[in-house]
Amino acid sequence: MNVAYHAGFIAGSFILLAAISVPLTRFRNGSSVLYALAAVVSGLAMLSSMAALSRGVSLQAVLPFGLPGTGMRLELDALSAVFSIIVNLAAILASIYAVGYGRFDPAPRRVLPFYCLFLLGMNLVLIADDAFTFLLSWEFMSLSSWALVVSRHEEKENRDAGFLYLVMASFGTLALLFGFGILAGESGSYAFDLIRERQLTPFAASIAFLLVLIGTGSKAGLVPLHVWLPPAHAAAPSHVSALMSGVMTKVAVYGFIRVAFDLLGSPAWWWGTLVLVLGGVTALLGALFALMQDDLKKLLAYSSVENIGIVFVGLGLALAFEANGMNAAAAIAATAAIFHAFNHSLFKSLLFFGAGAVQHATGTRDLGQLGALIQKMPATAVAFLIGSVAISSLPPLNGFVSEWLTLQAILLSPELKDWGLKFAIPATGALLALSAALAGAVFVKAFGVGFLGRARSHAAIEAHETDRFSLAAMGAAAMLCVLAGIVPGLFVDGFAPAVALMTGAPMPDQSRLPWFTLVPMDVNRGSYNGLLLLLFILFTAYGAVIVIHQFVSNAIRRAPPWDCGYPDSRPQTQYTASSFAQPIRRVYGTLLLRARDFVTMPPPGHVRAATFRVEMRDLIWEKLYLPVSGSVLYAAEKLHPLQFQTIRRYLSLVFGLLVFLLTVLAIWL
Amino acid sequence: MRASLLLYATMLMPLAAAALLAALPAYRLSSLLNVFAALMTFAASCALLFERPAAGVYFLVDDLNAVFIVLTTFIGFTTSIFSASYIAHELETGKLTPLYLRFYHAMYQLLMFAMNLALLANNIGLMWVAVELATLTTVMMVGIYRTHESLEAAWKYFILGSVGIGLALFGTILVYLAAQPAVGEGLPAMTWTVLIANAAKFDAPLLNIAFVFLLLGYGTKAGLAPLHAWLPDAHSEGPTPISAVLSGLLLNVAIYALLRFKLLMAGNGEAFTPGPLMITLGLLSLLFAAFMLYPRRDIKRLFAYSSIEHIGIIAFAFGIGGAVANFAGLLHMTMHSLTKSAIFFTVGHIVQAKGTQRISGISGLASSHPMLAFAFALCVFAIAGLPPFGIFTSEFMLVTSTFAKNPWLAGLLGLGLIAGFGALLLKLQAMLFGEASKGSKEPTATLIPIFIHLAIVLMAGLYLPPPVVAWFQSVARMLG
Amino acid sequence: MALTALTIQFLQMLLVLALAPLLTGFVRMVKARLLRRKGPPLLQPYQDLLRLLGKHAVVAENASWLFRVAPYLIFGATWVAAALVPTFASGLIFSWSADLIGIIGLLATARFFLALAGMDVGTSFGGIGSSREMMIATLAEPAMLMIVFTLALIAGSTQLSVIAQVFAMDGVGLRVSLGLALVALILIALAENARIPVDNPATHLELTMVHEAMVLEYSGRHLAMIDLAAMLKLLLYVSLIGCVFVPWGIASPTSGPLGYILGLLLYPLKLVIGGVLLALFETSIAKMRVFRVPQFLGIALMLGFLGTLLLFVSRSF
Amino acid sequence: MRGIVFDIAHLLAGSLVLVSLIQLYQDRLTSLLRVFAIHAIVLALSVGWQAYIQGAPHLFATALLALGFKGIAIPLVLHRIVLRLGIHREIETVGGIGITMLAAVALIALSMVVIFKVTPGASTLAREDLAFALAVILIGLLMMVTRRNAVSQVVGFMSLENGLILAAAGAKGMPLVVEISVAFSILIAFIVIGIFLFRIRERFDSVDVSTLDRFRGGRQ
Repeated sequence: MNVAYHAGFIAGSFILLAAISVPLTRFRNGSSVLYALAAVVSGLAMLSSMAALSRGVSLQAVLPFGLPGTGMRLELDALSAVFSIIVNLAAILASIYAVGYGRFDPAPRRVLPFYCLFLLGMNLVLIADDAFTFLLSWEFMSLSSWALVVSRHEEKENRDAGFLYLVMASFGTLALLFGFGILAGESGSYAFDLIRERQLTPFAASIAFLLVLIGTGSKAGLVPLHVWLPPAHAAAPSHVSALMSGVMTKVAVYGFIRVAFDLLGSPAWWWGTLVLVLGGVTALLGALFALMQDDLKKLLAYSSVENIGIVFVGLGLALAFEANGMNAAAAIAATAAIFHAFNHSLFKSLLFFGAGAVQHATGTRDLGQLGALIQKMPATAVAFLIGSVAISSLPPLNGFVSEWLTLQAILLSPELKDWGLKFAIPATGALLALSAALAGAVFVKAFGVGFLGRARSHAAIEAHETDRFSLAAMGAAAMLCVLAGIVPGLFVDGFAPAVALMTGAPMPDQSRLPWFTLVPMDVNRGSYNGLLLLLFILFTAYGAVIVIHQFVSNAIRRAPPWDCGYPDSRPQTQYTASSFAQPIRRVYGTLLLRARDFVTMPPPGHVRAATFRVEMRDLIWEKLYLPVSGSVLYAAEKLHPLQFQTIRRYLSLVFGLLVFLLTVLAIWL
Repeated sequence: MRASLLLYATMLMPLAAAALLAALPAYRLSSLLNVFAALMTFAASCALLFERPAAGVYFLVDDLNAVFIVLTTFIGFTTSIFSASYIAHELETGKLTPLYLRFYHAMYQLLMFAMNLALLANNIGLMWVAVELATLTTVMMVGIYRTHESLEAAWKYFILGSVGIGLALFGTILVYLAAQPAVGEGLPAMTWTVLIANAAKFDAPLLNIAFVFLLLGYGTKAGLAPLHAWLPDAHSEGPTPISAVLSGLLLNVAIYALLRFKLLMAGNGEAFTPGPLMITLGLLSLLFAAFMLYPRRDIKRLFAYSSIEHIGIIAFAFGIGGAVANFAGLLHMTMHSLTKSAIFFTVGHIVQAKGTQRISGISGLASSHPMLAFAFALCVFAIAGLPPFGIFTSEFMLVTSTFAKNPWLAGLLGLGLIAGFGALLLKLQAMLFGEASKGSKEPTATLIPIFIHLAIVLMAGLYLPPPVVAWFQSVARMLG
Repeated sequence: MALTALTIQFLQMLLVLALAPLLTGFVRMVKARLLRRKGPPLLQPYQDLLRLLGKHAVVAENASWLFRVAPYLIFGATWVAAALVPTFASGLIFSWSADLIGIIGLLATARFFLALAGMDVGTSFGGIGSSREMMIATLAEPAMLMIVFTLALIAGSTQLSVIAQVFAMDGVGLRVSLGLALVALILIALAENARIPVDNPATHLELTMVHEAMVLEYSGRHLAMIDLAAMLKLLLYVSLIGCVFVPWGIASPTSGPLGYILGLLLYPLKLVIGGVLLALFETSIAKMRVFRVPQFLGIALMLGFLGTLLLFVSRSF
Repeated sequence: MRGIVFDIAHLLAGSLVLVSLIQLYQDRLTSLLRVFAIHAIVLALSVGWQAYIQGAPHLFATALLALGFKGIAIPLVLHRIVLRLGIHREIETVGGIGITMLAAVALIALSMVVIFKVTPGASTLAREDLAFALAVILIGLLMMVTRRNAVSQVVGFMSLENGLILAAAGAKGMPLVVEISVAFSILIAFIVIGIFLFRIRERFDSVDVSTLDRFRGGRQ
């Protein structure tokens, strides 16, 4: 099969769907039909990618579109195929979810066409084989997702999010344009094949690498280019948030891998260090910011920042290993990165689905308004719980496996010779562990405040379970999370061709090991078996239940909560989202967030209410973005009076320029 | 013979139509006639592509101007369609009287004539006359509403334009003087084909001085900063179809003239290279306009500044030179013309629908006029260089090739692009979103021309037909 | 061979379950004696557990299913983790299913559910406990991981059995890194097991409590499960310290029956020593404010990090 | 013979620059208009002389146009306008007249330096004549940017244009010179008596450009 068919099918179907979507919304179930069709198209695209991956060939095609002279080049190699599977799998889930969820959309015509185009854009990025097609699809993806972010434009918050998003996306694209400018050279050899053949000087290659890191990092949400991500992801409809957070960031990761590992050739030693440190910082800050959020979707979005950090740590390790010729270790690190990208696409989609269901059921995503949803939305709660466990990197689910692989890769790194790495890697390991622990806290907070406890608002009391399609999508995602956690070997083998393409050597074959054990190098170095752990835990826990209930007691008595003898029936006395975060805020926040608590207590005897206020400052926003936007506006303000000059002044400009040029002529030429 | 007939048709048809329209009192008929004449001119110019007359003493059709003549007549045609439905509304609201409408239509065709003449002229003097004529007709039209603002804009345009004309004339005379010893007196020393062929023999210092004057003269017409001052006001105060033509066509004509003279400079080995000068002015225009976009409060003036920005990019591209950048420059000119005129069409609709040109008075378009909002958003994204539109292609080529050659210049270019994009997006969102402002009249005018332009721009972003590519490439080679 | 290994694995599982309350009881006893009190009998924890198991479970009206499932899950995860730490023999047959990182992960899973359970009823004390527990975890887990790094880099493996063997057989010698790791591990063990000075296992109704606040609403068999899990955890940490830092006497798969018997004899001894040291430490120090805890754990983190860094750096020579 | 022919041409061109300087010196509108008339007459003489020595009779048309239109008609019309508007008293300048004069001298020097780069003998018109024309143009522009009054700006523009005509007429055998001069005359006619002035007078009390400027950017 030719990749042109693959591309043609995807492009044709999604464009067709986008075209019929607007008239289709006139019908009662029009949007459901459309989402179902989108799921089918994504499914076929995934199958096609799987077929290409299993056959182990890379398909190429040159279409007579695109840039004159270069053409639209497409290639579906193992790396593309793996990411195509990640993208389309999440797209299937999101579409199924939206079959149900999309019905409640107040303005489906602002979502549907762009949803199809967004999926198309992401798919095209993955199979682009020349710089033009790549950037065209890349920016198209940004544009279509922008339309989705602002689909609920009545709220100013969403508009602002959309603005920041698209400006940052364009900034990233500009960096990529520069980067590809170096890669393609003056003559404009934009085809990836030609780029691979070009021999860049180390300096040029490093500049290109940095630019591409900025370009793809801004899309992926690497600190400090992440500021757009939380508001944008929170603003979009939930199935789109799931795709943006779960998948679009992976497309960015793909872009980075494609350039850094494939196009640029052998890496310089410090590339890995830089990526590693950035990844570690991103993971830490992402988790910390996530913990400070009271908005469920923003919390999830910041958690995406964290996970992207983990992925980049893996990629940085892989680069460092590769630069030192340790291909086997590089393979482990790269596998960890891809695996984590895959895992994150699953559980982040799942969690956003859950958040969407909650938002629809209660009309809010403010954790302070939720509570006790586990009673009203039991199925959603189970799915959300599984997602929470998975994303907190807890065994035996999938998040732990990729984190574990990353740590295993870190443990191979003392062999590296570079001094920078010797300091950077242990530090990154600590940051990684810190962020994993913080992620645990984040999701105890999200699930504990949102789903447990007592309902904090009327809306939460009135909540109801979501529809079947949404549940099906969440269920499927949850199952996949469990599956990837207990049989990781299968997935690692699946990623092997892509890893081989990145690092020159895949991880050892895992399929022959008993009980689906995961052994990255040698069984004596370290191994992991999620299946057995799950079985053991279930066995012991269930055994305990059986034994106790059988032989001792199974009686239950319901009573009011004890609460150490101070029960208070008002739900307001519960721990809130921000009070949950308070200890951690006090530990880390004072330094990193400049968090300060302000408490005013009325003097004894007064009945005035006490007030409490938390002030947090985003230093990155203040030190990096505000100066930029401020100086742009300052320049604009300073130039503004030029609009109001008299004709004479304008003539003076002309006159001055003329005299200046004549003087130049007189003196120099 | 047929070919030269077509050539004359391209120019005389608008002239004849202008005379007829000046005499015709029935305005409905005259707007139809306007459309018809524009269509016929377009047809004739298309035919010119296939039957190209040999270069004469006065007229010339070659690769370079063939692009522009077709583009000009095409946009002239689509604008006339837009104008037909737009101007009727102006009459209803009493902004124009039938008498002025007659004048307007005549002037419109006269402008078409002038631009075609400027593009087809094989004579630097003739070209100069034509550009002057085009300027004067647009001055008339800018002032047609006779409000304080429009009169002021027209006056400003007129004065600055006249000075520009004067400077261009001096440059033209100097070119003649430089050529005269080499090719003899009289017409040959003003004929493009002769000039280009003998450029090497000309006196270089004289050419240098000439180019400075030409750059300033025609640069004023093109709206390069700091010679741009007339442009924003003229765009914002005149009737919208005229803004479309000004931005889409007249600026191109000026750039075309500059390109011709650049060719001449390139032909002479000793004359200075105009590249750096054009790059400097281009970057200046780009950066200046990009920042000026932020405080804009008038929608038409906003896009006028955007035109300055793009003219800057075009000048930059041609200044960089080389196969890739020249190609990008040509593509950018074409795409900018199509897109910017489409934008002004949409802006015309929006202003009619919302009854104001103030950006703050326009909000919630996406709710009140979804189709219009959609077209508007597409147009703005196209002009901002987002894919899959043609400007993305040209900016892609320009930015990548420049960065490989000269990263600092590309960095400045990128700064201008991103700053301009931010401003446009800010304003776009302000107008599209939020609560719909009052006054949701349905615009009467047709959206078809907008979508025709967008379709072409979209197609160019994805697929440039091989003949067009070959054509652009040969021109790019010609430009060096 | 496989049968022996399987037997040993099961023996180990039962052993830890059986010894866990005893260790807790022993520590309590020693503490009481140090305070010149008589204290409860050594086997009191067993009696407590049995009594709790027999009682009705009183569950708050608004508690969800998670509240009732969590104790068993916590117990299961902790038990599995404890069973994977070599106590008297290192050739555990299932040790490859989770290495040291996996064990930390399992404990984290248990903690996750405990924290959720603390928030389920929606009382203010539950929230306090959960949020503080997670705060402590954010420091303890990275520190623990740093210790793992140190051990794994020295032994060339994250497999606890392998680490124990390497440390027992080869002359690893005295290393600065190991010393740092030991101190860090002890600090973490104190924090993780809710011991003084981080938390007080013997009190309720104290504004600084952490662990007890989370389990305040539990009663009956649920409380028994959670208490047992806590005891297992204490045993786990003591065993861990024992198997890594005093690995002598742990039977390896190659050693004969004699080796196993030796291991079985030495293991309780290690527990006793550990217990006495813990009791001594606890009685000699005061409980600290909750917001001093981060500093306490920060020291552990720094020590662990320093140990790892030293290893990374020394590799180049 | 040839020597005297060219000397006369130089003399006329040089006196045009001189008149330009005198123009710049004027501080009253009426006297400015008078000097401008002289400027146009000198131009007409110069163009006529060129027509004679080049044997190009069509240039006589240009010379007549300059004489009749710019030398007589325009000054008269402007004079009437100035009187009617009552603005004949004085000219508001930017900066002092002395400084302006200094700038004008500098411009003349600049013109000389620039033009002397041109290869001698490259054109039939002597380089000096070209330099004079350039100087007249630059001084015209200078006048436009240093005068606040519309009438004097127009005068500045017209003297700029005179410089152009001088250069064009000096370019031997250049076609379209007459057409160009006619076109310019139309342009000036537009400026002076064209619809704009009428409209401006309809709507504004004076032709001071700054009055126009008051409305600039009203709508941004």
